[in-house]
Amino acid sequence: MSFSLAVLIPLFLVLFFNLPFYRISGKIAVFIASLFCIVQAFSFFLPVNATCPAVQNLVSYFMLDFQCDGISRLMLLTSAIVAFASILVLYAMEDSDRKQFNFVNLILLSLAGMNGLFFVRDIFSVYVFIEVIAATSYILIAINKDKNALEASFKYLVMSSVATVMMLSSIAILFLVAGGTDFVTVSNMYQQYGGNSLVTAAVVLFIVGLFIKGGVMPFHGWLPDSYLAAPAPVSVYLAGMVTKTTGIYTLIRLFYSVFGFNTAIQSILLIFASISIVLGAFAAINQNNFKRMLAYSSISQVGYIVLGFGAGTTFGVAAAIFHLFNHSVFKSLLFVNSAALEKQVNVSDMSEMGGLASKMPVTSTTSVIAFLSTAGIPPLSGFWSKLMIILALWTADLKVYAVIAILASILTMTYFLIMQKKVFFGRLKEGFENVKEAPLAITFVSILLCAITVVVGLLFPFVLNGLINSAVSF
Amino acid sequence: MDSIYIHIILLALIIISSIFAVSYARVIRGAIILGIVSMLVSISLFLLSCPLAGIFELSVCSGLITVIFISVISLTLPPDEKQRKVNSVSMMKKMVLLVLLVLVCGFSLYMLDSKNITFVPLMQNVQESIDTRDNIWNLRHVDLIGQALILLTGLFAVVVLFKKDKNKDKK
Amino acid sequence: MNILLNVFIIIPLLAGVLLYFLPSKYNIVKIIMFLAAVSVNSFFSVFFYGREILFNSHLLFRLDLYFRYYGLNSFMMIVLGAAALLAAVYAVASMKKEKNTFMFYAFMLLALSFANGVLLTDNFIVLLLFWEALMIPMFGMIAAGKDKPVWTALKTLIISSVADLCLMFGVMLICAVGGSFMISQTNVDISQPGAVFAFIMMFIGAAAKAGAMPFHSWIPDASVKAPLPFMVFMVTAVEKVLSIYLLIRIVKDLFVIEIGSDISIYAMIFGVITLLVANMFAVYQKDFKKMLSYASIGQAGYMIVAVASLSVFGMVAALFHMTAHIVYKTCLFFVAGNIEKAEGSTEISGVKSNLRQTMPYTFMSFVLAGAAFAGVPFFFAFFSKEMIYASALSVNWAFYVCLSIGSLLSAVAILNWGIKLFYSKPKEKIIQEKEVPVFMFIPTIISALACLMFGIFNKVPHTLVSNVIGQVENEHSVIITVILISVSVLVLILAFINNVYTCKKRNDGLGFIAAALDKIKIDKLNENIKFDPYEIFIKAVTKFSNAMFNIDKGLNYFYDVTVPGSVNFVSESVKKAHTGNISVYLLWVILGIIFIFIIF
Amino acid sequence: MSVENILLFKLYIIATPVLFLVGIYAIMTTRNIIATIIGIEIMTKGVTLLLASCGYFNGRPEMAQSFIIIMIVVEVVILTISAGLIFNIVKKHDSLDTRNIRNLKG
Repeated sequence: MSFSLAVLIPLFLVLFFNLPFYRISGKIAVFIASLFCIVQAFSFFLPVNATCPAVQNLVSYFMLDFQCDGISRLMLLTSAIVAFASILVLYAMEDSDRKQFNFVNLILLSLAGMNGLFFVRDIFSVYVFIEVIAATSYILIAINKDKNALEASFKYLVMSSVATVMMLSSIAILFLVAGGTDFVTVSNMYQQYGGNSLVTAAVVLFIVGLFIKGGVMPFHGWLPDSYLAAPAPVSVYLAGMVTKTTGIYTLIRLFYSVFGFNTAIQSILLIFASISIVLGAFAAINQNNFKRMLAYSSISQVGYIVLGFGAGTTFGVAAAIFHLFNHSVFKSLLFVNSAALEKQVNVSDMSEMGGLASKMPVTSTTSVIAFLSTAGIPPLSGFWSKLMIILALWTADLKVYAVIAILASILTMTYFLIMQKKVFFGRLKEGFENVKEAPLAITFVSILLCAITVVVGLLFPFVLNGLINSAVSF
Repeated sequence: MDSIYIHIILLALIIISSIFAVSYARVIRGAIILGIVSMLVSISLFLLSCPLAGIFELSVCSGLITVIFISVISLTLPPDEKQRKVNSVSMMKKMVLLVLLVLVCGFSLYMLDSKNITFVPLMQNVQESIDTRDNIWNLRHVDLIGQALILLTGLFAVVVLFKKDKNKDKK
Repeated sequence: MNILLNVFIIIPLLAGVLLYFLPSKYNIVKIIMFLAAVSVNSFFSVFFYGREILFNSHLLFRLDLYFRYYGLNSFMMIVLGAAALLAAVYAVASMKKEKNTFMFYAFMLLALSFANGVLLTDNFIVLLLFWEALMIPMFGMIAAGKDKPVWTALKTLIISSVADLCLMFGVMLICAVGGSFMISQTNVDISQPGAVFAFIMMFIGAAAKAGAMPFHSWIPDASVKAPLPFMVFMVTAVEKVLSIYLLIRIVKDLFVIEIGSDISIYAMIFGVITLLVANMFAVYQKDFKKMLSYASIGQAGYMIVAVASLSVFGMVAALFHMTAHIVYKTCLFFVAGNIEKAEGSTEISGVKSNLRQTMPYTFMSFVLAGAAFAGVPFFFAFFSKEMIYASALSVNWAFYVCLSIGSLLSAVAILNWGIKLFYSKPKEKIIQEKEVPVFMFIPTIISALACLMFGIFNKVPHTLVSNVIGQVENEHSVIITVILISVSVLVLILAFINNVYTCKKRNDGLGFIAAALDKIKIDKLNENIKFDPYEIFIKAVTKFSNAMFNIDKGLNYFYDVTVPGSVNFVSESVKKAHTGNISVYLLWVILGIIFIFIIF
Repeated sequence: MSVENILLFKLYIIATPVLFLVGIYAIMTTRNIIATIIGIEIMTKGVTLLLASCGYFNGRPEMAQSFIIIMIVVEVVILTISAGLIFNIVKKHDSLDTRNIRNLKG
């Protein structure tokens, strides 16, 4: 799936949807968009450069076919899965046709931005595509225009514009010193002038900007509010993909292919990662709002990814990528379940819910599997990626951080067990007698995502050399 | 060509006017001063031999953005007297801000010199000057697509945010 | 022929087990079987006398017990067999009516078989096996007492297990130093590194079995509560035989120690302390049986002193004294049993009728045994005591003085009890007491006569013992023997005067001896529990367990309260930190940047 | 590079953080939502200046120009979105005060 296909097709789709004289209905738009996601997902399994010649010359003008390496292909797959999940949840949750239509267009635009980000080879274009994704997610959060959503979106906007300013200034300094902005020139320059304090200041600013976008602990102010206030399908999409791509993927892409690793930057990554793991887990324990608790848990899991990546070795990068993939899958699964709860019980405060396992069997089982894999219980995929992260840290003899990672998974287990007890097990609250299982679309998505976690967990050896070796050969 | 003083003056002007833009109680005055700041920036752009960027800055930033600001302010009802008094930041505090900023400038200047940052030898071999226009079109295809995407999102933003909900939903 | 050696262990074991499990309607059969087993055992011990056999039998559950039958343990087994026979006859007669008599018989047989096992074996581990196994019948026999005195049994068990622990430790060390597990092959020189410690440990273990000082406190309790045959068979016969046998083996072939070395001095001091303290307590006892038990502890002290003198002469003296002690102690216990049967209790105040007239034969046997016990010449123990005095004198005169004081005290005690029991004026009117039943009476008379016979013809036991241990010509010059004899006679006369003198002044017949002892306030020391090592041990254990319980409570508190509390506190504070307004979040961003620059 | 060029360069390098600080200060202390937007605008002004100076000093002004043009386009869109958000916030709370966008706590 070349660059042009991945980005241009959604762009043309959006244009097609909004043709002036013929306005397509929401349902069909949703169907086409989900079709595109499936195509993109399966494109992962196609060989890299199988593009049919017909399309080739049509878009040859824009043919900027970069040889996309493994990491981007893996990210394509994850973004397709999460987008598909959010579109289906949208189909189940939203009923007004106009809103559905707007929603699908914005999702497609954001998907186009994301695919662009995965293929781009130039730090300025990285900025541009990050802005595209950010802009779309501002609107997506505020699509329902209720009080909380507006507030959350505004906070996200202010915080990420601060981040953008930082990133831009660092790009400017890098451009000043390197003379050009594509990865190759910048990496040559970095080899040569790495030591210069101005250049390191620029790199640090870039890292801080990405931390703000990615929601690493001290810079995460906006994340819990926006996950909480966003409408259900948006929170699935946001938690699943946006923070990870804009924040963590760009960090990995830059440090993997542009700047190498030196101990100073590595120590920053490790320190902030462990802070966010521990404090994120602690914050999640006493939450009584289901989505906010999930937000804090995703902050701590992002910390795990950065920790894995901070180990510095290629094995560490592979572990980080694998955990990123796993986390997107089971976090969006958890948010899909929260969406189901919201639709059926429309109460998001955990203390009011209780004993829903009897009424909503599928949702409760899938959420059990999801949080087991988050906590890292053996047969499931989360365990393997956490194991790889800890191994990477151990081999890079950063033993202290490995120990922190292991202990924190106990905290993860605590807050998920608390959630499970409050929401699903225990006595059925009086108001929920006639609660039915979530609609088919949502249950189908949760089953699909749960199947992915279990399959990836069980077939780990194949997954290891198939999926991850292609991304990062270690 | 032109001596260094013009730059220094312009920079000083920009910084001072931006401080004023921030600290005015009545936002309308702030918006106007912001327009002035963007004009000053476009002048300095001209000086730094980026004419096209200057034009863009002048027309879009000082023009369009100020217009948007004014429209937003007029759309929302102006804060009444009592509220203005409440959030009017006294001039004195602004002065404190100014002094603070000057201090920060001095400190950072000093820091830059003292740490004798080994200045990166600026690229001497000046490439043959490609004209910006074909530069954008030939070299920056990718960014153009990015721009297209962002413009579409802007379009949808306006559609979603500014359109009145016909059917006032129950919330 | 060698297979027959297993008889000593298998027959009593089988009989005991059968006896216990046979239903109660075959009582008579059971009694006959009991007596038969004991008599077979003593017959074989005589039958085998004089043979030298080395034999490894796999009979008992494929366990290879290395038997070594030679002079020393043959003599020991004969003595043991005889004592067992007497005790069995007496037991059958006296315990007919009590509830768990057959349990008692079974345990008695078990004890006999295990004791034989200890004597026969040549392997340290098997020795320890039987030595420890003895505790089961001991516990059983005490518990079979009238009102099931389980606490006394438990006390016995704890004390003897502590003693056996020392023995085990000693055995472990000696095997390590000596290099082999066979008793006959180990011959460790005391100068080797671990040897001294091993010697001390084994010496304590063996001496404790006989009731040496710190481990003695269970014997007086048991004497009151346990059935009488237990005291006769177990305490006087088995315990003394086994401990003296082991002591002699330690001193003779396990360790090579020169005569005058300081270790033997310490051992002898150890023996003397036991001797003096036990005899002092004996003087003050209110119960006849308690007095007898303290006296037997005192006699154990004598034997320990004799063995500790390390000379062959001393060993012969110890063995000779042991046999004498068994005979007259059995007879005294039988007398106590008869009185208890007749009077109901052997308390000093409980004696109602004038026993001289009512129980003439018991009185006569008491006189014979008492004389032997006190060391009157021409009685059994006199000759052995003289030998012990000689061996003690050969080492150091101070020991001889202590020994004589000890015998003075014991003489006083026995005379005092003699007067109280048989010559005191009855308070109530005379109740016609008929003599005890015949079967109980026969063993007392036999043992009393034995005291007399062996006393007169003391050459017979002397030759028996010396050819077992090793010929020793009496190198002590005539003068010394004359002095020894005169001193002991003097001691007896002194005791007699004391008793006669006090008859008028104090009615308890202790006279100036009592006055001397009062100054040291011995009786208060003995009566209160505080002094008893067992009580101290138990108190320490309870204190320790309380401390542990508190620590555990503290830990629980930590897990249940502090950990969840702190976790909640942290999460609450983190939650509160999110105030929701942008400026706070931006503040964090700036702080983060500053932190990074600090790190850099 | 002439001496005064380096001095000028240093000036521009410092101008951006100063403007950044002014912007941050504005966002943090203001009571009025629209002032936050103005703060953001000032920060972007600072960055444009930095971009232009980098282009000027490393001899590739035309590349800098393209960066600035694209950046302005992006900024405009972000600004319209923020204006729309503010418009709706004010409609909901009908007051420009920043205190009423603080109620998502915990």
